[in-house]
Amino acid sequence: MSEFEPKIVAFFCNWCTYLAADLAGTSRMKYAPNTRVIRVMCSGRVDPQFILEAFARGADGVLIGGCHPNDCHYQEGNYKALRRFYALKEIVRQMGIEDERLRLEWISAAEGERVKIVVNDMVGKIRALGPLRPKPQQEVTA
Amino acid sequence: MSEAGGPVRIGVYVCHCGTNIAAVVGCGEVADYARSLAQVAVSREYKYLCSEPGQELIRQDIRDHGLNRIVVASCSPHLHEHTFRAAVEKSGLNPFFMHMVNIREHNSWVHEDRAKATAKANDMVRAAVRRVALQQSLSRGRVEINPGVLVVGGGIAGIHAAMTLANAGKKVHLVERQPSIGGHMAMFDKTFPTLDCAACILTPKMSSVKAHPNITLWSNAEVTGVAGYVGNFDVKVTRWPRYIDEDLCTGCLQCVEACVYKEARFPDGFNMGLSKRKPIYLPFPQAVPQVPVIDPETCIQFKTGKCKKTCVAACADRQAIDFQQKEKIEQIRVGAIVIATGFQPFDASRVPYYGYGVYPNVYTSLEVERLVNASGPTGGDVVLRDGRRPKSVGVIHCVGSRDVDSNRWCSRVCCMYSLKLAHLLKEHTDAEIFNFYIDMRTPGKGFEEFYQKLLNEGVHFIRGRVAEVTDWALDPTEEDKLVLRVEDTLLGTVRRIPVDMVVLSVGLEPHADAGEVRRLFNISCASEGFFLERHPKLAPVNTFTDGIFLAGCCQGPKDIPDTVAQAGAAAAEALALIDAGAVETEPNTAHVIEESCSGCRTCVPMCPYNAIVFDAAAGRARIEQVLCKGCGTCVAACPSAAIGQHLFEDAEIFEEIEGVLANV
Amino acid sequence: MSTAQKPARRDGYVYFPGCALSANGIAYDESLRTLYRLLGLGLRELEDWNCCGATAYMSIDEGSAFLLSARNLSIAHRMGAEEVLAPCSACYLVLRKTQDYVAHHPSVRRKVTESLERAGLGPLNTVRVRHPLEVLYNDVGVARIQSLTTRKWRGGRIACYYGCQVVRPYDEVDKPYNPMRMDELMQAVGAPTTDYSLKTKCCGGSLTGTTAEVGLRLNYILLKEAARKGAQAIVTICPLCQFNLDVYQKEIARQSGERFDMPVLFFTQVLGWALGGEPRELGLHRSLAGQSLIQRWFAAKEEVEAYV
Amino acid sequence: MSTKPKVAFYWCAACGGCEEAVVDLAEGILDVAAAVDIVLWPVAMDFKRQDVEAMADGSIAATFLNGAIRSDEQEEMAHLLRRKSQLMIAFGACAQLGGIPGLANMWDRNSLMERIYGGGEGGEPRTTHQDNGRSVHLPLLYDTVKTLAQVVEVDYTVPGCPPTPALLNDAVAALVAGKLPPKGAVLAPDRALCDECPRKESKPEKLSIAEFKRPHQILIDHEQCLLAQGLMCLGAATRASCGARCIHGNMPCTGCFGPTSRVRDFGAKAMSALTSLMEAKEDKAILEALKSVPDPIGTFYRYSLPASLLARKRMEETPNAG
Repeated sequence: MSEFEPKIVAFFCNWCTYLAADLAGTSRMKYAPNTRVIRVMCSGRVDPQFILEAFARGADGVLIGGCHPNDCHYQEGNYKALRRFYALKEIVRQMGIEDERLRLEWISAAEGERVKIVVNDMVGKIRALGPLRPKPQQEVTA
Repeated sequence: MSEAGGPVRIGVYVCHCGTNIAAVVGCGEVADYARSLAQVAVSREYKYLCSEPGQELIRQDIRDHGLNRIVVASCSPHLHEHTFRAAVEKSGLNPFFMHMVNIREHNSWVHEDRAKATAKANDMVRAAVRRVALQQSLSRGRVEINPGVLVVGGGIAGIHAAMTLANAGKKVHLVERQPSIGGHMAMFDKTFPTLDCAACILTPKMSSVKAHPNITLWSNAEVTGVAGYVGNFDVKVTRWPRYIDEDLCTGCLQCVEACVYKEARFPDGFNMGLSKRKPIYLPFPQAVPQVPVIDPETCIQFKTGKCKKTCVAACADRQAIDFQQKEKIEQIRVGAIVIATGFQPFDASRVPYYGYGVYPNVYTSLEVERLVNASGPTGGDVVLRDGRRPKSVGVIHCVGSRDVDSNRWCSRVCCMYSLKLAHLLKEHTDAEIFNFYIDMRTPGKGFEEFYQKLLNEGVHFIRGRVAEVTDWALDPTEEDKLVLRVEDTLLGTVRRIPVDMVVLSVGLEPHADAGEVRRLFNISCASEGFFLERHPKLAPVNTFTDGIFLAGCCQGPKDIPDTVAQAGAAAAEALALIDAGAVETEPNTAHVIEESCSGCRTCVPMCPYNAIVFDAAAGRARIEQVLCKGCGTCVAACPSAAIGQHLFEDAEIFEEIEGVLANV
Repeated sequence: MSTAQKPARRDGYVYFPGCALSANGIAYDESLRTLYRLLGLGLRELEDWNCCGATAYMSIDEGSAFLLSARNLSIAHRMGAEEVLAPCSACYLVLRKTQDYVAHHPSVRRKVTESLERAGLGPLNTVRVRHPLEVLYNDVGVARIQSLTTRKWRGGRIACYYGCQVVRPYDEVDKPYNPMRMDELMQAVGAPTTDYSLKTKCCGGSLTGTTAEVGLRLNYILLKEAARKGAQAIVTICPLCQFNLDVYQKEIARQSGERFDMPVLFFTQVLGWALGGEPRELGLHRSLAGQSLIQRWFAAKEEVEAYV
Repeated sequence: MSTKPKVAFYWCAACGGCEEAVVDLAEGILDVAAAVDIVLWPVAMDFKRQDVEAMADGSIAATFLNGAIRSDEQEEMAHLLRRKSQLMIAFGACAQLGGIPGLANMWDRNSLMERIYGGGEGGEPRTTHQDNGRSVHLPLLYDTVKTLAQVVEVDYTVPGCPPTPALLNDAVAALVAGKLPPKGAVLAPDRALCDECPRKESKPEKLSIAEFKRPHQILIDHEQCLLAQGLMCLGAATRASCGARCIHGNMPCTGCFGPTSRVRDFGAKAMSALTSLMEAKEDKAILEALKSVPDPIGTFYRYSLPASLLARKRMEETPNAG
């Protein structure tokens, strides 16, 4: 069997982290091909439902990327993202999903290297954890 | 514009970008895969979709196949979203029926495994196909542009931008932090490679700024608040007190003459501390405005309140001196902003092994600019701090540049100004001059020729990074000298060169407070801290914030010709914006779905722009479309999902999520 | 930082003398112990210590050098120490380096941990490697040393010499360029110091034994520049530097015709004397060069009572 | 034979409160009885499963089924009633969202059995029992509690824990009059509770919450918006039409009427709204403030865990067959 390839859904804000990922590209940095980036205007747009939907649909990890504190293109959207993130983190933990699978990173437009580091690190950690749903759950049911 | 009724027919276009994408992503496979997806009517690959034939291909398909949704898998939407929207629009389809998939920056350029990269592209295209099917016809907003422009920084970049705009008939506010405009260029003696005198070419421009009817000059002032958006920036400028009324002062300088301090005794910042000034002083003879300034740190009246105030007496009935002056807040509205805040020279004491601040005869290049300047502290006589005249000088290049321990970047101007200083020092002192360089970088008009000229003048060039400047002497020839220890990489030997004077050619770096300025204007910085342009090639003076442009060294180190050219470009961009009269805005605003709104007001405090108002009579929230900037924070916060965001509707994002995961 | 009083370590500092302080550099050992006594600080010698793994070993077989070093650190941990004191610059550097490599390089960590396990020893954990200069500067503080000074300095101007190893690549003992902590301590007990641009240059070290002419030249440069800058003595923090600068002065005089006869002392000797230690318990009699000056400067009978 | 529409009431995993809601119609029950023929109502009248099986498929006009589905027997009955009914109506929070029993999805069958029966004599219940040569089958408890819609197709939903008698009345009236909305609808207004909250006016426009309070921790003002008092009131996320009963009782809304139609995950949306309003900005301060929500699942998913996107706590390993 081939090695488990985690699938990570990433929500990157348009102004910082998406641009950082663009920069990683123009700088030809190489990183793991496991993320699927969904562009939103601000990390504040990331509805916790999106994250749960991703987990429910089979994502092994979810990464949110936003501008650094004080640097939000929309002033404070990232703070709202941060509050929701911590609350959701607790919900996700209660639901038996490991911490490493949900991650929030502040990555500025200049930090292409950080995209590479974060993605590789996250892929490594999730690879070690294994799939979120190893196989279709065998439950006691009809 | 087509509202695209009827069944969804999607066209998918996969770009090779030459080999940029095709070398890693199997574009044909992606196109084949896309063809198998529901609602996809046409799927093609093409070598350069952004080219005119590429765009025409899409337009032709829209006509021939009745396509009403388009997916373009190519580069970053930051690069070509507007290109493909325009292409789609030209064919009569609403431009917002197009969605881009980034398979270059986010895929082919960062991955190597062809199978995995292709699988990723398939996932992303599938998500886009599902998303685009839900996309709706939208129209752009229109914002009127206020014709005024704010120029921040009064160095050569700001001066040139302000003059260009003012000459085109625009009202300009020029804000400078220092008491005089002129910036670093005003401190230079000659300019390379033509050796024309910096003051001669700069000071007439400075005077023109002051005299121009379209320019309001506020020196000793800072921008302390920026609100609003392209076309309508509300800017707060704080004008710090200079304790002399600019309108009443005639610039006679009798107050300076009359100061109770008969001798100047405080370090003169303009001369890098190499000379002294009084507590009341004119920054430099050609300062604009020609109005002195009082330094409350050193003025006896401010320190004790018991000065004889001979300055006030000297000013007599003009009464321009005002010890009670307070800062003044000015509030202006402008349509565009040019940021030209410049650079700061690298602090040479951060390289301890070069002995700056330890050995008095180690100078920075900017100090030497003043030293060789006829209007400098010594009247152009090169006298060392210990009173001697140097018989030998070592010029060390790349101090605080190309160095992993300080700044990694090349500061671009140091090779040339080091050559210039070598020339000037030789001219002034006839000393033996040694230039220590890593590489000689002379890629400008007349630059290499200037280098050749220096070689012919007998200036020594030693290729090697100086290890240290020290005062320990091995033999009598080194006594009382500064010794430069260096590996001469052309000779392949370690040398000790004793000299009387060392010049450190310091690099250029962002201002220490560049981060705060960046936040103030809501623009981005590159990793080294210089302000980030929207695109290095295609939008080099634009920022990611519409209506804000960059000029000069705040964007990166550059010489005077490049700075002036960039300032002209920034002014032209600002002019183009203003003369358009109005600008179209992205339709990515949030909107309340009224029948679902319970009036809970969760959204109201989410908005930093006060775009959301609670309509008490209706009991519902309402979003002012012109104020909304489209972050979507309120959308995520709305507990009844009663707020949508154009282009980023919940349903569209859910489709994307499900799309990327559909093969899990 | 310098005045911050950390709580006294319950059992004192665990002290790793290494080979130098047990032989050629015994004056360093003697003066350190005396100084610690005078400061009321405990000092426990590391049990069953072995070679630190420095110099030749590290150059030839890094892996084995780490093991030697790690064994010492592991024993220190077993003794309940959070810190281990290494006065010799070579010991300090190799212990510090081992700790760093074990922390940051999984392959080194694996090898070291396995070997320690085979030897029935536990891991290194976080035993912190410290040098007396930095301990005196940070834990005791300049102000406290000044306040404990009981003798007025009767000696001449000195050049503080730090050597090449303690300040790099780690800058925990002092800054790599122009270190000043020893200067500050010397000034605190009244000894005037000179600007000395060669503070961290090579002393000639082990070259003196192999390529003598290079080693002696480096040695000569240090002595000459110190004299040129008006220093009458060199004070150092490294037993290898002290030995090297002290014992070859005659040979240098023979070759260069320049006679220095300059005392080369340990900083602990000067501090110990200032705080009231006796010349013999500070090992001052062991120096070879400059004995006449040493006997004049450190004459106990001229002791001034209660210098305050 | 009566021509009145035939109606069935059935209960699965529920507390009985929904049955009470029917009883709470009081004399109104007579109107219902006059309008429809009640052909199945185990809580009030004696029916056997065979009676239902004997009915023709589709002969029941509407079945109001309350309770979640968590055993094979419940699932069989849901399927059986679905077959016999023209309309299947999920009645109440448990049928709609999983309800309070749905919180069992934080465990699995084994851990529940172990918790309840573990160590006791006789061990856990078995699904078959032999006695006197006869075999008795007991229902099999599932690992996961499900909503009705996760088991059979549901035509309409009446929300609430329990639904108000008014909602039931309206539903029956609409049924009798044949004036039902499009299939799939929740038979209640599609707006959140704030819309009908008597304290709506007192809610500040720009709310900022330092930390959440629990009802026993403060003296609750009777007039002011409960959220503004720091109470975790989920009214902004919860469908209206309960008449703000809890608010009238000076208690915060806990969300039993479930989400409005555009929301996919009640708890996530409620959490998103309330945490967005928090004051804290720094990581540490946020974490500190969130300590005032000790049990996020129990708070935000009290009635809706099985209907949520994640539906249940992740099952560590494959459990034993029951």
